[in-house]
Amino acid sequence: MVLLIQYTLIFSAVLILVALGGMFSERSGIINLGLEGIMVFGAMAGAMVMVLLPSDASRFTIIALTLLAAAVAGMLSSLLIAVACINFKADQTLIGTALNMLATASATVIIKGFNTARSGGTDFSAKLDYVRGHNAFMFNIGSLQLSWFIVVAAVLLVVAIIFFYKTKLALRIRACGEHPQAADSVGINVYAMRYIGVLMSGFLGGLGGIIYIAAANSTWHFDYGVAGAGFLALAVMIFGQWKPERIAWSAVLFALFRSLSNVYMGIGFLHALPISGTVYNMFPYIVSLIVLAFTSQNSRAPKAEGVPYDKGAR
Amino acid sequence: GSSSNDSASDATATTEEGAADAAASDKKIAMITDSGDITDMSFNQTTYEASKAFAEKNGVDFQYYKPTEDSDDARIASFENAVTDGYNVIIVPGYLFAGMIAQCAADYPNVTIIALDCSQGDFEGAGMTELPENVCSFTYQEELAGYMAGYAAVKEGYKKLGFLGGMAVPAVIRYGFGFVQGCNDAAVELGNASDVEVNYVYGGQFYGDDAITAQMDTWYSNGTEVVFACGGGIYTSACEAATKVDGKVIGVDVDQAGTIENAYGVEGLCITSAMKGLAATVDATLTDLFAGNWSNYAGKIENLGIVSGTDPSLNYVQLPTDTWTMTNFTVDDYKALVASLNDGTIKVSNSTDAMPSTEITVKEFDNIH
Amino acid sequence: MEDYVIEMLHITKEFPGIIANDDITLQLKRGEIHALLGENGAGKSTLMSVLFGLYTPEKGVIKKDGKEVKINNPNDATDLGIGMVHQHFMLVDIFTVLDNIILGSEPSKFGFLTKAEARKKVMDLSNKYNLKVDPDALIEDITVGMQQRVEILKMLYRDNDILIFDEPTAVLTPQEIDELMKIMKDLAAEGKSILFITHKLNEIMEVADRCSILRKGKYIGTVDVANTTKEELSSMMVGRNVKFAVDKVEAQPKEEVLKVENVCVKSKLHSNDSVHNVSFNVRAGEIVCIAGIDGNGQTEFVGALTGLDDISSGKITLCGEDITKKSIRYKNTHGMSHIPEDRHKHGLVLDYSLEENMILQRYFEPEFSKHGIIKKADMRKYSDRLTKAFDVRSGQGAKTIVRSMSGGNQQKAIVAREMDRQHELLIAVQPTRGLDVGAIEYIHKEIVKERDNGKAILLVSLELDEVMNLSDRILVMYEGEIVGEVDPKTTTLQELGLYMSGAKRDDRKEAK
Amino acid sequence: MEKTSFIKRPAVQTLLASILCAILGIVLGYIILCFMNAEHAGEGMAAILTNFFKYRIASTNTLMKYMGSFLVKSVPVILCAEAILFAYKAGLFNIGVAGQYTVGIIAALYTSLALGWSWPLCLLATIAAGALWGFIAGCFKAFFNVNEVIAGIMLNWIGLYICNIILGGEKCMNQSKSETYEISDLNPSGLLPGFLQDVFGGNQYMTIAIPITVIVAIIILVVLNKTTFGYELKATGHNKEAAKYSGMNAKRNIILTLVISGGIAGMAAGLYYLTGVEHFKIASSVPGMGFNGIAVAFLGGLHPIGAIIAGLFVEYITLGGQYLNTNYYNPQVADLMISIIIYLCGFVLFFRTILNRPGKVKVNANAEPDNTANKAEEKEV
Ligand SMILES: Nc1ncnc2c1ncn2[C@@H]1O[C@H](COP(=O)(O)OP(=O)(O)OP(=O)(O)O)[C@@H](O)[C@H]1O
Ligand SMILES: Nc1ncnc2c1ncn2[C@@H]1O[C@H](COP(=O)(O)OP(=O)(O)OP(=O)(O)O)[C@@H](O)[C@H]1O
Ligand SMILES: [Mg+2]
Ligand SMILES: [Mg+2]
Repeated sequence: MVLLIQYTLIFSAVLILVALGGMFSERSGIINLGLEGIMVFGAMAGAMVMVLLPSDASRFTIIALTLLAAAVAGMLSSLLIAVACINFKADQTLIGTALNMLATASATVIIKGFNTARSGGTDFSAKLDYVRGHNAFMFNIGSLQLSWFIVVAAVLLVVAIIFFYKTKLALRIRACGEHPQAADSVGINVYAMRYIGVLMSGFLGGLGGIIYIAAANSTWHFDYGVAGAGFLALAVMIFGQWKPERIAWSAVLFALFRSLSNVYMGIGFLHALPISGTVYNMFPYIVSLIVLAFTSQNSRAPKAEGVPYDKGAR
Repeated sequence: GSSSNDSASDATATTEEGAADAAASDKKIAMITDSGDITDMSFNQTTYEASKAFAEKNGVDFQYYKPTEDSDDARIASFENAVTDGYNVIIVPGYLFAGMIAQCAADYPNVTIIALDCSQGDFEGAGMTELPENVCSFTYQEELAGYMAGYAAVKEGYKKLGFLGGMAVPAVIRYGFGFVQGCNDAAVELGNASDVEVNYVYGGQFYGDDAITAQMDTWYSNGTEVVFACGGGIYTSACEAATKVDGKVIGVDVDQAGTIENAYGVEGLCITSAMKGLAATVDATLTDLFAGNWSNYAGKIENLGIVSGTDPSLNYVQLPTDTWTMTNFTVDDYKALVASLNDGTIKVSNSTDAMPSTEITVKEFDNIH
Repeated sequence: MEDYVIEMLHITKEFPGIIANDDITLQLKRGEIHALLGENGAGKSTLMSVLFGLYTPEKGVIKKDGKEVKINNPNDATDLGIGMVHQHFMLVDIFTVLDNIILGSEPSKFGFLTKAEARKKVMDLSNKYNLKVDPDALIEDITVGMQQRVEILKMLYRDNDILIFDEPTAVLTPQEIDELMKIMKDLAAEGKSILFITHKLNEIMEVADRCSILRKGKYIGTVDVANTTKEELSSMMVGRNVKFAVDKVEAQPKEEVLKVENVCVKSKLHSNDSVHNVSFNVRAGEIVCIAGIDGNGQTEFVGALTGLDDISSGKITLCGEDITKKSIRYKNTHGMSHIPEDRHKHGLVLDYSLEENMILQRYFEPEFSKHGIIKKADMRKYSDRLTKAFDVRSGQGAKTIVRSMSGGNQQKAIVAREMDRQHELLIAVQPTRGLDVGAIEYIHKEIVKERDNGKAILLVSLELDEVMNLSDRILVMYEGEIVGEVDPKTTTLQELGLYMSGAKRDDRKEAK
Repeated sequence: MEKTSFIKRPAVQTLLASILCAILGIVLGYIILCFMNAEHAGEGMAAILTNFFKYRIASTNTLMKYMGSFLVKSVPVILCAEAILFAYKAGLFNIGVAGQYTVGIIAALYTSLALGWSWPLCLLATIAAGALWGFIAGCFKAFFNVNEVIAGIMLNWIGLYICNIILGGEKCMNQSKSETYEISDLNPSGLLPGFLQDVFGGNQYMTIAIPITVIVAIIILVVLNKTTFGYELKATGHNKEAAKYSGMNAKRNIILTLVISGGIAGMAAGLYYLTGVEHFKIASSVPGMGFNGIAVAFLGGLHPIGAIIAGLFVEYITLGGQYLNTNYYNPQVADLMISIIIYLCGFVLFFRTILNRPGKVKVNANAEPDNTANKAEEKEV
């Protein structure tokens, strides 16, 4: 049971952050299919920092620098989306997909180069070990193992909710995702708002990436990318109807069922059921589909998302 | 570097001479990876490192080839690519290469192929009953290594054990079934078979991730004391979970104690490893080949296991004695075990068809992925 | 020297295939209401968009208070005190009224919105100018009239003193138009200068001081409204005289074409029916009009009639056949033509070309397809014939993407298509919304011709002029019910107004 | 290139754009190679570009054999791209192609290995399976308003797990090899008939899959541009409400589009797996084919024929990676190059749009007079 909570927390932290990232981007009008790629970049940078920090680095330093690196890398990679889709009006679907491919391919090449250089040619794997960094994030409450990652995610969720509903900037971002011409006509810089939206998705996606690889693992093979986690986050975002608090609930629901598939054999009665593990694996997806069928009737995407904004012939 | 034109003519040049008495300088070594990369922390990596070390030592050209996908077609493409580049000694690790060998070996009689892990059965499955002269293959009695690891662990006093395989491929299955047999025999000898329990699962991949870690967490938190992590990089998930509750792991293929302890900073995390002598085989075979002794191997499939009852370090399957940490089961006990395995007192089944029947409890889990 | 706040001198703006503004000069005096008149596609909206910084002209200069200024974007325009109510409202649907008004000039503290302050300022303005709005309602839930008030409040909230209204009345009810006229006069009296685009000459005569006329992208002239007549304005605009009254002979109704019995439609917003027990009939050779203030169930009723919305009970008979449960396709092919209220939502596929839109309901007919393959040459021929007959103007002919056409021409394309289709009944909802007088005259003539050809016509209109001029019988709809039937020849606007506001109703239950 | 009128022809532009983006990508790829190992960069680039043509001197037969392999391997990604662009034209983003492809694999291998059907039936089964998966997503969209993207993602995973269960069973999976049996061993009648195998160096995997792919692309081209059905689908894609107004059955069209798109994706799996070139192994993530299909569809300018060219190009570079000397470069560099080229394609599409219609601006909302217009573009989820 403890394990179920633990894994649900980890996985919902990832989904919440990345889905919130997707939400801010889409709310500003840019469909972000590249979340998967952003996660990979964030994860890679964070892991590299954990590997590179001197062994006497304090716990605080490790935590702060890792998170910082992941967030910055996420934002830098999201710039690839921003420049192409905002300035050059590239197709958002294409760019998102390209970013995903680019992320896995370049992470593989970069980490291989990184390892080769560091080991003097004996290690050329696309894998990083960061046990020390991973351990720095962990703490226990009773038998429940928690990590600073989860705390960070929880804090960011609260911040995101307040930001989304209470600030001037968020109001403007949302206007750009619904009706950019209207925003433009009242003097809001649509391009800037969309940049902010996309960069926020980079920030949150990068953090989501490092949590994905480091909250439950202390080794990661970058040639495997993040195995669809970014797309799941996208699904959670739609599930949450582009609203932060709903995204949180959707993420928890999804994470709960997904964790169940990982730890059900530790829960006596579930293990005793004549249901195969693969069926448990399918559960989160089936449950989501069913819930969606009941909740989607009034769901609506930001109206202007996916449409490049062009100020006119200027 | 050589352009493709040169390599093509190189290949023809070698073809004209006899393979057996070719001078060492004419030989160029290549390896082809199977579904994994050369960094899989498993047989691809071991083979790569051993071949490369040999090539460097002897100043021979060496390169590896990675097929674009996991299919015979792609493996054949890599093979022909390597041959066109002028490589005439090709090392291929993994039973998956049986198909490629069946289709290519006869067409390239002057290319020497050293296969690892391809058994008679694999070749027959690919439609080849007899190996041509330019091919040899080595298989290992992983079941013996697994047996020794399981036997040692139970004798050491562990009662709740686990087996975490990578993918359910024959070598992994042999390790696993051997492990179960070893645990069982030791428990029967100790008389505590009813107390001993083995959890048994395949991860479905050769690397760890959070789903596998979660499964390991449930095992360890439910009392599992030691897990035999058997398959490439999958040990990371076992180690991850083990460190949280002071659990232990058993390594595979090579002595992993050092790597694991370094990585996780926990002393004694890896109590032993079920090793097989892949690197030694590669080195020995290449040395013989270059010394002109290919005829020892030509067309043969060698099943490598225990060759010495007295000096375990000569065997192709062993436990590491240099980093021995077990106290109840000592090196001497180990030597005695090897002797009985050698003289046939103990028999270990190498069948991969069904889980061996045991007196201990074996709990099989569904594949994680 | 005149006191001009804004001068637009020699403005030229081109689009592919068309010069939307060709050397146009427009001068706006301080405190005046200056009307801008021109046919559909004459370039009025384009000119105003140039002034508001949405388009950059190829040639020409803009002066504010005699000094040359560069207006590169709406921000620059706002800084110069220029505000605009767009023909196509610039409101965010899912935001509240308040959020829409403050958007872009939000009061805030440390980045957090201070809505209380904003609310006070907005409500003060709302009271001062008598612009009633509910600050917490969502835009998508309020009437068009209220949306218009929101747009005006947006300008006032920003302290703009040059106000551009691009066809603000096209979508308003008569009552709302009166209100707006009054508001505009008040604003002008306060010293604000107003540019006002409309196709309705009455409105120009009522509020404007001066009027500039454009025709096909060219400047024709500016006149003082006090010294001119509607006839003169319209002839300047179209280049000929326009008749305002519809020429028609007495209707000769024949057999019943449409029969509606006790139709009810459930409301999406509240628990009451939005259409309740509506019954009437339309005969061949007559124009029956449903009049009423916007939001009294007309849209829902037409939705139910045409099949766009679900009907909850009742029966609809077309040419003697019960079509209540029939599909839209069936209705389309069995005698029903429909000019929809919302041309962008329903009437057109904006990203299709003009020719493709012309066969929207007919692409599968043998005339346009064979074995499932569209006959492109026939499509082109057909489209060319219709656009010629109905004078639909577009940049690149049949291939023009409809999105780039002016609204008036889009409407004409729909009218052409629906009139030409094989039908017994024509349902025309706001058929002339946003059209210039020339086009209105033409469409009205066509509708009457339809009637005289023995077609049944159901007209749904908010414009009382149109209602009175065109129809042979008027049914008034109020809160989802038909509350009265009047004869346009014997009734007065006042009486109609009483029915429409719910102050008077016939007991029709027994009648018929 | 100089004449405006010439450059304005869409097909010319697409071609120019694609070539430009390929060249840019290759230049960037070269720069990356330089970063990794400057000395051998030229050689590395040459190896990728020369690709299987390295066999041209040794043996034409070998060359043709690898040419054949190249074609065989391009088939699934091209068809996935066709599936995606078909749905995209109808306004649906079928991200579920990955899952439809996966269930196509189930159908191909289960019918051929476990049921022993002959190839026409097996191929039909793959189409049916993909179509069924598309149908489910379509129903969720049409009846419950569930966004097709989310339904697609969920169905991808469900398909994967079902695939693991069914193909992991005794009947299909060779337990001792952890991969499915050879169709040629168990049921040779399940293999697709050969196609010009002699011309292509006796390549046993050259099958009718190649001409079928081309035919499918042409059919899609015709259906989309010439038929009433294509007219309906595109109308629905652009404006669902207008489609409804004009009497088109929006629900039916949504479902039908996804059924067809899914059927094509299923067929992609069938035409690949029924050649015998590939086996299924238990997988822990959804096959990437569907996602690569997205990239190829867009790289090909969302044009059915363009998708063929784009698919061949991507596959060519992918295959090129294996010819790099691994002592200097790791083979994943090719993937990196492809992703860069695809990324650049975003810019090139923009470039082409500029050439096409300099005035296509969204602000022209102003040329449209009523405020309800924006509702026409309303997206529902
Ligand atoms: N963004 C654009 N791209 C291409 N052509 C345009 C664009 N905007 C306007 N036009 C064309 O310019 C001409 C003038 O359009 P404009 O909207 O200014 O007309 P208008 O006078 O406002 O007409 P209406 O009374 O119908 O609103 C029209 O022919 C229109 O098709
Ligand atoms: N992206 C592309 N890559 C390669 N070839 C293309 C591409 N796009 C178009 N073509 C080629 O150019 C031809 C013409 O393309 P175009 O898109 O103009 O045709 P179309 O619009 O389908 O035809 P129509 O206008 O008659 O319906 C196509 O038949 C195809 O052979
Ligand atoms: Mg206008
Ligand atoms: Mg108009």
